[in-house]
Amino acid sequence: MNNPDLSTGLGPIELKNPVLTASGTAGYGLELRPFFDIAELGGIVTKAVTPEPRVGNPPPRLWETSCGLLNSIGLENVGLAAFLKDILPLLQKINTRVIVNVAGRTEDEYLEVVRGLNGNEGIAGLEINISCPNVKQGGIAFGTDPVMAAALIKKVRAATDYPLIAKLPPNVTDIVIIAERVMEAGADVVSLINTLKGLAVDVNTRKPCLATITGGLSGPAIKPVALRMVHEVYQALKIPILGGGGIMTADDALEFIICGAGAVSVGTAIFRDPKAPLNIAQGIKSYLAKNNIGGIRNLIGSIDLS
Amino acid sequence: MNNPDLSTGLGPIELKNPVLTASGTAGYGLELRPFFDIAELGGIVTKAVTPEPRVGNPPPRLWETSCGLLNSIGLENVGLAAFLKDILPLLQKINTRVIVNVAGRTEDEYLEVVRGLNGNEGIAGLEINISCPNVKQGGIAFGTDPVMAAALIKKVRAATDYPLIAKLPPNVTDIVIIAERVMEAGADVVSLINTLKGLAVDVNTRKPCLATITGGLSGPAIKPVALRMVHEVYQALKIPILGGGGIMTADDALEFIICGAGAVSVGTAIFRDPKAPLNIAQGIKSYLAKNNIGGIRNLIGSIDLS
Amino acid sequence: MLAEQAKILENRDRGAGVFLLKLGSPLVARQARVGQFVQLLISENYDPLLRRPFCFYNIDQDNGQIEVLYQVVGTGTELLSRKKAGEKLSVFGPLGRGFEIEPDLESAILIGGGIGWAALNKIHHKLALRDIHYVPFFGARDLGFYQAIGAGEVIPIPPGNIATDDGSYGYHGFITELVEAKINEEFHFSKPTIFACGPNPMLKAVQALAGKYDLKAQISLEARMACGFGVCLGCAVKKAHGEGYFKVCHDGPVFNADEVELSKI
Amino acid sequence: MLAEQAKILENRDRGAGVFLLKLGSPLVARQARVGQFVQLLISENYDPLLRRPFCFYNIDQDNGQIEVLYQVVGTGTELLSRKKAGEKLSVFGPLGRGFEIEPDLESAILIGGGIGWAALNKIHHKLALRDIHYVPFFGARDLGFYQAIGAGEVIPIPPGNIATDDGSYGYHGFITELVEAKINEEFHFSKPTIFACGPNPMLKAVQALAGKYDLKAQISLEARMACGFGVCLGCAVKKAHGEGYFKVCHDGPVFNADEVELSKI
Ligand SMILES: Cc1cc2nc3c(=O)[nH]c(=O)nc-3n(C[C@H](O)[C@H](O)[C@H](O)COP(=O)(O)OP(=O)(O)OC[C@H]3O[C@@H](n4cnc5c(N)ncnc54)[C@H](O)[C@@H]3O)c2cc1C
Ligand SMILES: Cc1cc2nc3c(=O)[nH]c(=O)nc-3n(C[C@H](O)[C@H](O)[C@H](O)COP(=O)(O)OP(=O)(O)OC[C@H]3O[C@@H](n4cnc5c(N)ncnc54)[C@H](O)[C@@H]3O)c2cc1C
Ligand SMILES: Cc1cc2nc3c(=O)[nH]c(=O)nc-3n(C[C@H](O)[C@H](O)[C@H](O)COP(=O)(O)O)c2cc1C
Ligand SMILES: Cc1cc2nc3c(=O)[nH]c(=O)nc-3n(C[C@H](O)[C@H](O)[C@H](O)COP(=O)(O)O)c2cc1C
Ligand code: FES
Ligand code: FES
Repeated sequence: MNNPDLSTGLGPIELKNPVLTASGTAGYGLELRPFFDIAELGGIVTKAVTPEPRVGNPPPRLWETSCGLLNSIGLENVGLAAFLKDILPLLQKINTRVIVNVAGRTEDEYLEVVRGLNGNEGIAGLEINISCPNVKQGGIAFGTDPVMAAALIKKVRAATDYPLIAKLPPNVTDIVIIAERVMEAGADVVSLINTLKGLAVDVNTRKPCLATITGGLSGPAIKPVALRMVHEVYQALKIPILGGGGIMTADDALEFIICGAGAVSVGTAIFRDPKAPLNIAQGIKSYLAKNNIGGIRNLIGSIDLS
Repeated sequence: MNNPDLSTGLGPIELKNPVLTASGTAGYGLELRPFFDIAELGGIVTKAVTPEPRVGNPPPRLWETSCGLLNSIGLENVGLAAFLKDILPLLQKINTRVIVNVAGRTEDEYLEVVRGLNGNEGIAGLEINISCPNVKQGGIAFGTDPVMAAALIKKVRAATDYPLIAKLPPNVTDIVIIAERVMEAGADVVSLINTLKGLAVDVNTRKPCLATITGGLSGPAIKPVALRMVHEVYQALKIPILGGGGIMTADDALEFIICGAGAVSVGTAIFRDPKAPLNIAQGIKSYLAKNNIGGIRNLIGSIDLS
Repeated sequence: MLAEQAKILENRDRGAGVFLLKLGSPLVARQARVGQFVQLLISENYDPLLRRPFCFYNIDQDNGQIEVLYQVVGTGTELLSRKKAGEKLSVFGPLGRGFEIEPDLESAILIGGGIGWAALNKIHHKLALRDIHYVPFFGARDLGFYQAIGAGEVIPIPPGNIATDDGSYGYHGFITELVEAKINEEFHFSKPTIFACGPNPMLKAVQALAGKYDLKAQISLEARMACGFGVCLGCAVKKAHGEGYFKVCHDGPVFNADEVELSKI
Repeated sequence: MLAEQAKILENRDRGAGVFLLKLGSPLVARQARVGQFVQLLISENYDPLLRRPFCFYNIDQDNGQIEVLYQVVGTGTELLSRKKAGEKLSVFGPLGRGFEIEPDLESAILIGGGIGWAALNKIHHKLALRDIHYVPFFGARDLGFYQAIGAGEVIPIPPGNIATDDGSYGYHGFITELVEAKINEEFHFSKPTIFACGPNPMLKAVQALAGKYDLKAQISLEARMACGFGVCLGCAVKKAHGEGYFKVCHDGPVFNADEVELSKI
């Protein structure tokens, strides 16, 4: 198979290949241009956008753990107005899918961002971040309670025609129920997983290593948990899934796709190597060619449970 | 401080030092005798004991992940009768605390083990494993539902006078509620955390890497999550906690103690180095001496949140 | 069974991804027996997290040295291959139950497949020097790998007893086919004991052979391991008789062929 | 800003836990400027997971080489110290905003604290050759560390401008105390620009000095970093004026002393 078909889809969103950047790990995507042509990616998921600009959390915001990274950025971003004025026009010129990550402290804040984004060209979908562990109000509360999560998604659904990706929190007892509820409420896709809530302590000062005490754990450490959740949700619901969490290599991405992800998001890997998303896309292509698999769609959810 | 006081306690259980072996990672403790005098440890938590012998899960049972280990042993053990006859007599001769890990498929199975253990010398407490992710029935279901967890602990409490440690599952939305309920139901201590539920896939065969598909993730990868849960439970409830998950060094153990653990359990580290629990106990002593801290009790929950 | 900081004396690239590691590890060497293994701690950090098991390719008790012949297959062996003489390595061992060579052994067949030869090398040397009917066999994927393993280097293996998967050297096909032919030709008067180590499909064929000709066979197994000394219960292999599982690290790695069920490991 | 597989030309132990790493990295060297930094990928596995930031101790554009002077403080630097000449290392850079040496600079003070000298070494060489009133200062914990850093090796620093925490060499006390004395003595007619790099408490003292004597000061900061190129928003340092945070990797690491709030970093 010389030219396997990398194209894939996440519900209504068509993608030229299954590799996206994860929200908050590649800025607005534009920052990767010095390293490669970002039109080579399936898409870009932007840093979270909130109604007003946010300065984010006090430092320290980062702590490295074994094969993992704890972060507590606190949704620092330029705000809706600046996103529309300064950033979206640049993204519109690039031939790749742009998915805007939306966050807020209250339902109204989510809705304000969604309405502000409405009617703009060049937005392939919205990723509704109901799972950020680093914001005091809102954020995680919406995601961990299936009822609240569904209520929010329902309102967002009513407010926009963009395809909706609900980004769920992994810090829950039953990810399947939440996934089911947000799909019933009108989401087209679920995004799994956001960071695991974690903590580290400096034993010399006895202080937490992050100013906000706890933070979100990403990187290879969390991959087994992320894969398990993608697998559980796919087996139970067979819905479109944007999978991610600890993807560093093409093989990692393939694990997610085999478990049922229609596309994958690459985050922390970018910090080791800004070209990681491109290398992963190319690696997936080689795998398909080597194994004589016609296209990525043949692989999605093809786990052999016999 | 030349001779800091390492003695500590977990509710009613007095310990000469805060380092225990984690259940299922040191057999019945006896297996460590070739490497050091296990009377040097705070205690031994045995492999799970079930009413009847169990052969465990089919292989493969192990898979290594980034800084982590997925296992699916399936509570293989010799069963209650053989434990009482062959193993407990040997443990009774050793001058350290023996905590018996108890598991079952049903409430009745737990109670059968607990009753069978009653009245025996040399048992310092029971660790009720309501969190094993590798057993189809029972196990995890008891742990993730606060009501079921409490009901089980209540019955166990009524059936025995041994101090009770409830070992909770980390795969939950709110660990504090479960901890609170099991304490109300009569537990003396909570043990945090058991393994995170995870999955890995072989991209060449597209099969799960474990025969049981999912397994339990242990090792340094999970330490930030474990610390976060110990911290949450301690801050909310100030109850006795046996902390663990990814402890490899004395500093790791100290992080748990500073977050509120009265003692720690060391598991996966033993696979790299059978002497790890001893080295950790000695490292804690050096830390206390170096920092001029009188004893381990001064450190428990001493995290500086200012 | 103990852990010792060994000194790397040599870590030689033998080609085809095979390396020969020589370690100064006097305490382990003193206790080591043929067919047992060691667990090497390859990284001081936690990726890879676990030790990696390797059997004794050679044991030199007089000089306190052990040798490991290994093939680079993944992260751990790749890292190991980059270590240099002079560096230290934590060796944990000797572990498990090795080969049993009975004093009254009359005849023997050795069957090594690929890197599995590592487990047999020392036995090959021992048996070749004994006054018994002894025939070694070796199979590999190709000539290059055969040379890298060096199975017949010190004490030759008859060229007719060598098979390669691609026919680039010796017989073109499975080594067990060659063995069966030889059993039919040569072993009319004695029942040889088989000693075998190699990939699982080969060991299954050995089981079948041993069954068919009613021969004793000792086979050395591999399994994913965590602890290597029987506490994690991870390295399970199904018992052929009765319920339950052996632990490869503790009950093996060498088993009698009829003790274990190799369909799933 | 690019990633390049560099070749380790030398990784020399200078004592006191300090090492000098020389890399063949022509593409990075070509773009590098004083005060910028690189991110080194120390492990091919994921522990440590992130690259580690180091500034340019030396830049040799003609020979396509860069040098990094580093101190072993943890896992990453410990691993780095064990790398040997001939091995490869992924270098990502040059990153950030370096020092600005204005063409009409009249007088300058250099203040290096400990390993922070690494960021200043190249500027020391440049300024010493210019026809301006230029005074370098260096503080370290003790004589051994002073020697390991080699601050005054190629172009000497007056012994009176050196301080150690334990008094084992030069002035016994903080380097900024020496600086203040010199400002009072020597700089009556010109306002020197300060260039400084060192531990946070030292930089705070430099901020205070610069404020008190109304001097321009460029200070090079450190922060925990993940990406090093502005996408993770992790390396925040509070803005002195207005709300919000600069990113040390992108807006710095060199800042004007009055731009940033160092109380928390
Ligand atoms: C008792 C015993 C003795 C052994 N003796 C030798 C020896 O003398 N020489 C030698 O080269 N190898 C030997 N092995 C195999 C060796 O341990 C593995 O090749 C090694 O652990 C792979 O590590 P890695 O990190 O490079 O591979 P990984 O990256 O962990 O895996 C790469 C591939 O190797 C397979 N693999 C990894 N570990 C094992 C294992 N323990 N058993 C079976 N397959 C595995 C994986 O499934 C995967 O396909 C032995 C194994 C055992 C159990
Ligand atoms: C822009 C910049 C330039 C630097 N230039 C140099 C240099 O030229 N020479 C040099 O020796 N060091 C330099 N550093 C510091 C160097 O990056 C750290 O010492 C190194 O990352 C530590 O890695 P480690 O794995 O050994 O330590 P770890 O095990 O990660 O940590 C050990 C200790 O070092 C501290 N530490 C770790 N990383 C940083 C960091 N990025 N900033 C501040 N403290 C840290 C930790 O808090 C901890 O106390 C620079 C840092 C930055 C941000
Ligand atoms: C520094 C950092 C910032 C992040 N910011 C966001 C964010 O703004 N919105 C969001 O939905 N997820 C955010 N995430 C989560 C990532 O998008 C991703 O879900 C998570 O990191 C797991 O993937 P990874 O292991 O590949 O990084 C952030 C992650 C990191 C590490
Ligand atoms: C191989 C293995 C077997 C285990 N068996 C049990 C068990 O029987 N009962 C139990 O409560 N926990 C069991 N555990 C969980 C450990 O006791 C411990 O809670 C967990 O591994 C986290 O600690 P660690 O990271 O130090 O290993 C097992 C863990 C491993 C790795
Ligand atoms: S590897 Fe742990 S029991 Fe065999
Ligand atoms: S390190 Fe990522 S923004 Fe500075």
